Amino acid sequence: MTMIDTTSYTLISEAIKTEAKRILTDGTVTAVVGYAAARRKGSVQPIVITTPEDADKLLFSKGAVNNLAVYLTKAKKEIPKTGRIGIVVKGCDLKALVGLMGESQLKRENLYLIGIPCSGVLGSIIQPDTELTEDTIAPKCLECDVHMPTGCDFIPQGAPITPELEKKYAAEIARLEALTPAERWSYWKEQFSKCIKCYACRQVCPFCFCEQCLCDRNKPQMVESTPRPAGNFAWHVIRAMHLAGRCAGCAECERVCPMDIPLNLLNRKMAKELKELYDHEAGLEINEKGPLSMFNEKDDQSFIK
Amino acid sequence: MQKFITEQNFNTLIDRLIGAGKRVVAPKLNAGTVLYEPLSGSGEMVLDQLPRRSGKEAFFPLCEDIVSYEKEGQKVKLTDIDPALFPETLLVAVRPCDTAAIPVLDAVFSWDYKDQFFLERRNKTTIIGLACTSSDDACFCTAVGISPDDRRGSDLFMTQLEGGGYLCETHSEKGEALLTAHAELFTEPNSQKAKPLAKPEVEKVDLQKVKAWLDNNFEDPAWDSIATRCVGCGACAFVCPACHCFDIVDEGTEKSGKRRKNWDACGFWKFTHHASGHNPRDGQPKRYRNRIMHKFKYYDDKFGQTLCTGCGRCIRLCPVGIDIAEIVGDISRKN
Amino acid sequence: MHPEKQKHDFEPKIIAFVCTWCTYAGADLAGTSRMQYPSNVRVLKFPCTGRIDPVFILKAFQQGADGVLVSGCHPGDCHYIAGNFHARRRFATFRKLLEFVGVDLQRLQFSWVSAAEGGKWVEMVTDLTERVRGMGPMVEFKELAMEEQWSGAINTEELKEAYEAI
Amino acid sequence: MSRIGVFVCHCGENISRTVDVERVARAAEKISGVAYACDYKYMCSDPGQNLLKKAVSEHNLDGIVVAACSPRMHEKTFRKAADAAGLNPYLVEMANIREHCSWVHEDKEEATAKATEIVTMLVERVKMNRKLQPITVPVTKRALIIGGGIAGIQAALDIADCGHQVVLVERDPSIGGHMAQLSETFPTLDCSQCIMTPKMVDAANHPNITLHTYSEVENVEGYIGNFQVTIRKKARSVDMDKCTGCGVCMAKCPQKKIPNAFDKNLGMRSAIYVPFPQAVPNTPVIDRENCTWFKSGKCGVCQKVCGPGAVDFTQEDQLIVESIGAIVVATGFELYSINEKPKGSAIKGYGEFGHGKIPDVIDGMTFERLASASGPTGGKIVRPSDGKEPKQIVFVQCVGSRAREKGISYCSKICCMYTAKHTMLYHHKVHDGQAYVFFMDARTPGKGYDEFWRRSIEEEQAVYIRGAVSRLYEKGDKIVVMGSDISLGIQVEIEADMVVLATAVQPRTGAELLAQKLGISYDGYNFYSEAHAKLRPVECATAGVYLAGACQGPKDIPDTVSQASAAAAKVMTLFSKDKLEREPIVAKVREAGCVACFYCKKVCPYGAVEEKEIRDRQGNLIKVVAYVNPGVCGGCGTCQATCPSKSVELDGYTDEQIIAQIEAL
Repeated sequence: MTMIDTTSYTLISEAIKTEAKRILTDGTVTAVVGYAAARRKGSVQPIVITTPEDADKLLFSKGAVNNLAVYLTKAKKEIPKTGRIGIVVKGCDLKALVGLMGESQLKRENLYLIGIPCSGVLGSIIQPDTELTEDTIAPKCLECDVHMPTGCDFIPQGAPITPELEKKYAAEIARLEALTPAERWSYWKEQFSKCIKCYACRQVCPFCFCEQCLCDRNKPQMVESTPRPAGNFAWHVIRAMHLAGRCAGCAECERVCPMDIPLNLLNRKMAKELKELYDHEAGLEINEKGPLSMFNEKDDQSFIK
Repeated sequence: MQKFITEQNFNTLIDRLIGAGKRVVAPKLNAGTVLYEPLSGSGEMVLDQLPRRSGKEAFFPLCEDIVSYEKEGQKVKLTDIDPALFPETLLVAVRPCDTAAIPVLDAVFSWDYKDQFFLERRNKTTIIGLACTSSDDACFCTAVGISPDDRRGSDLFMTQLEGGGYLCETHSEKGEALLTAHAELFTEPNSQKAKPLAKPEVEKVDLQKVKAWLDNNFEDPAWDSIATRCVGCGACAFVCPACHCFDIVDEGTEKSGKRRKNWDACGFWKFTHHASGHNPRDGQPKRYRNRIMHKFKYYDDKFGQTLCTGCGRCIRLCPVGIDIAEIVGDISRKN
Repeated sequence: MHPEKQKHDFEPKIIAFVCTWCTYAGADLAGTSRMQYPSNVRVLKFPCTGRIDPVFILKAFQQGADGVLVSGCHPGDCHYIAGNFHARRRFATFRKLLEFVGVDLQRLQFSWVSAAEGGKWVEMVTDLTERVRGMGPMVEFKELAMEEQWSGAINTEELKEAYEAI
Repeated sequence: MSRIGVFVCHCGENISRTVDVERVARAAEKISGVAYACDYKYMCSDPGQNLLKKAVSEHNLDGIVVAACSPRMHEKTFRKAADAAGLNPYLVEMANIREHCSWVHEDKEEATAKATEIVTMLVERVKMNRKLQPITVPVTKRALIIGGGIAGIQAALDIADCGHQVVLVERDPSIGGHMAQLSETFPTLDCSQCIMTPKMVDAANHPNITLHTYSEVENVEGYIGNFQVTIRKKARSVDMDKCTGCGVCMAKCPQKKIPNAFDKNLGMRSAIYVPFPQAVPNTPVIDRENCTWFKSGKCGVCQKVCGPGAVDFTQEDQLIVESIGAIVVATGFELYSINEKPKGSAIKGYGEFGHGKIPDVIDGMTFERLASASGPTGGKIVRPSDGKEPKQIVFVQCVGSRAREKGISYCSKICCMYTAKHTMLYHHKVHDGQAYVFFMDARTPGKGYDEFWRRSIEEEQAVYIRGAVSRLYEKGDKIVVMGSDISLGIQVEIEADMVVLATAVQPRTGAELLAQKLGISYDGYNFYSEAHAKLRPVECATAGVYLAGACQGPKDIPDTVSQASAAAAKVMTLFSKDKLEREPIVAKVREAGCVACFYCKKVCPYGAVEEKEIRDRQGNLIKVVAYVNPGVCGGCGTCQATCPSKSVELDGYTDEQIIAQIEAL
């Protein structure tokens, strides 16, 4: 079992504290969204600080799993959106921020980005004091191509240590693709039947920034809101469709699902298809138009008779 | 009444009950997740893990139909669901933190309005509790006055013994009836020692002090720092053994449809959203405050109990690491 | 002239989402030309394929459709300049998603049928109807619609009967 | 509860033959919310409509489903009837049980069942219909005509005569277009210049017409009734106000050896020039590419000799913005070139005709210039190579046209007639000459056309050979034309002095660029597309833009003039009211739900979506939302399908209506 070295996180934490203190003191930002320690050993929770004194609470660790970008979207009204806001971002989180900028939700000049040279964080529902290994690491980290974020305002010293590990999503997608439609149907039916419609997947998603989700509407009711198999199925299909071409791959939906539904598989599958169809990939460049808000006259239409 | 049952006989008992057409609900693996679900055989039981959701579903379903309608011409035909037809159920291997929540639910569903749906299902359910022998750092039953071998809510309570098998103890007529009906599977208790109980590493919280602070601090800046991070999902409420809010929704088409009772959660923005568009709880801090207030003050005001049994599910599953044990602990230390 | 009509055990429900300018007009042309095709199809008219939301396709299956046809103007013919180009990407993506969750794509047909292609409309509808007939009913969504969470399920025989009698 | 009326039409026997209409009506009665249902022989007849009107008031209907033919046929009829009965017309829907049911199915049981279901779907839909009011848009009563050929001039004169302002934009230094280049016109053989130039002068002198020659449309914004058009007035280098048109500058210009495109490069012109003597305006323009002053900074003769001091080397392109209510596009055509495959063209060249490298193989327009009395040869028909009079001349039809293998499948429509005319002109001028015509078939529909064509054979001695030309090659100073005569079934070889190719009519190069500016659609050849081939032949799908002349497809002069007048009539209809009423099938934004991701804006084909700020009374910004300009919105609904929160909704096709229809299945 490969252990992943996260000793650099201690120095990174120190650097975050110092930088947060500085930007809050000199008025560069009005608030910093970051991570702070929680009660359970090794556990971490998001925090919003507005005073230099609170900067000492900030840290980065293997438990810093959240994508904090969600706090800057319109769906999160609790954080004042006035002035410039500092935010601690891993590479995956940064991709989401970039996506939000492309969708006119955020402006770069209103953000102060503290990028993390990240070797990886823990997976879903894992005791927070567990060591980071190839078994406990979040599956998204195995596919990460932005361990070292770029274009940030501040990046602490430190080089991410990223051993070559087996990628899980690609293999799982390939496995499912090889099944018959009926087998895939029963796989997803079983998974979706667990869904309790707590909407944690939606609430943590940086791209679910709609103030009124289409699935919350009842006139007309586009999706059955009851957590029955039929409504669950429709919800997850529509969620995946709405995120197609937008999802930045932070896998928060999958991490937070209390019923362990492998939601990111759907998102990764869509990403794979959009890469194949339109050469689209979520990255660190701001694109005003996503793959589904533009077209090329020569787009593939082999499926249309 | 106290009796002993071997693991094998326990399995036989389960299989017999299933064979007799009873619905036996126990922790079971479903697509990788342990949940209380109906068994098709005793082999499916998973006894070493706390299920992801509590067993309250057995009498307070995630969603249930109340009435259905069908339009025919200009007439509407309504069909009520008759609670008398609900199935007899055994809820097996329920952890004390889940069973302890059952009297709490009983109280609220049989208060001024008697909820026929809940009560009928509840009456038809026999609950077999199981003592906890392990815990993790999210468990905090002892902090809120519940023990890993708490008998509250159980008709029959089982304790694992060192040498295998369970010590069974009846706590109601239902429990005794079950034991009597299958007496041949049980023997008299022996001198075997019980497995050591779980010991959650938490301090006991002075719930009176918590309530006292809540009584006076509806408006307090602390709520912001506690719950600004809340993203407004319903995970905490839906995995909680004691949360019992529901929503009535009508779903269907012009032709036919159903009125359903679905779980609801006070974390949702829609929970208090008025038809006018106004929302008195206009932010997550206010919504989360309601969760704490309801659990440690409002419910106490009404029923003299706390609406939290310390199962720790919401702590483990909160997407943003909100820790109710920490929050309540902090409050209890305030003046 | 017309072959003896065959009786089938299973008559699939086919829903067609079409744009008003090309395919709807093409279907009109099939009518004015008195072409014959299976009566299984129900047509929903949209201004443009660009208006067709993937949710509608899902909804159609949920409401009991055994096959869905989506048809609009040929590329370059769009009355609204580019609606069908947007639709093309949207559906190319959506069908991949449906395939991944286990919907057999044989039940979902996309086509370009112009106002002049009455014959093509007939061909599309006939092909899909016959293909879906061969596949049998789309049981997946129908079963899903009947399923309940175990806790809310009414699974005593008496209640089931009473319930289904309505 | 709704009170829907369902009216099932027999359509004589068209529907009732295969659909049991009475049963459909009885079934409709049973649908919840249906207050009245009946069947009737002809719903669209006056008594049928009266039945509907009566039912609206008697049964207090709040929605109507007419189960009859296609809505494309009679939706307007029944909506009008409902309107007359005081019911909002948008509460009427048609269930198509004729084209989509009775005509395509034979089994009465099946067809009746299907018709009933179609009616049910539409009943559920109509329950969700909302009352809609027509959208009114103010109209700027000023038309823009793009292109100053006969089409543009005709449209401009018609509109201007009606009392409205017209802005006429022409790319070349003079208006006149192709018609000014022609010698005589079929079928009357009257002189083209004689009938064209007065119109050009009329247009120039008309008080209501503003002429922008040597100008191009740079940008078009806005929508029907309210366009903002930016026009680039290219630097003429001559002050139009000062110039008297005396022509001294041209006479003195030392650069005189520039091939004149107007004369198909047969004649020469100076660097400061008017393309032809009758040009309107008669103001020269400096061809900066060939002018010595602009090339080397020396010369300046024209400036020195210009009495009024009109020559201005410092002139720059000027951008002017005009407010416009309607646009007529009349950009005309150009002829296909047989040269090596034209750049960017899908059309292959004609190697078998010499790829344009044989000097005495010319196209029809070159022949026109040779035959024109005001042309480079003064009307003498001579060979471009040596100036000799051709005694044997071969005309080849359908060069490019109707040649799918070359990339064009359409008929260019005018060639048969102009070739007949050419043979006559030739015969008139070269009495001892012989004209041969290779043709596939002669297409001569039109008043006096066939008579004209016959005259060319019967009286003017043209020899028509039915068959194709396989090869041309030079032999001495002759051109050998090899072809087949399929009537006689023999190979023919003619040693010709000159060959005239009737090359295909094509849209102007770059026609698609203008179309993109205007937001109008065009076909695979770049001809502009009309909204409906038969019923809306002069309108574009884009409201407020009309088509005239060969830019829409090959046309002769009478057709072009007719279409131009038709387009003018459409413009005048639009201008006859101060406000325009539009079908209210447009998208609207539900501001409460809009999160300003502007996906709608990104996909809108019309650019109808704008960003709108919502402010409180103190002026503080509350939120930014999308706003759909109802005047610009085309009503496709792509925005709604794209909007993640469904906060933009297309009236007439709302989610509620569609879902209700699906749920009725």
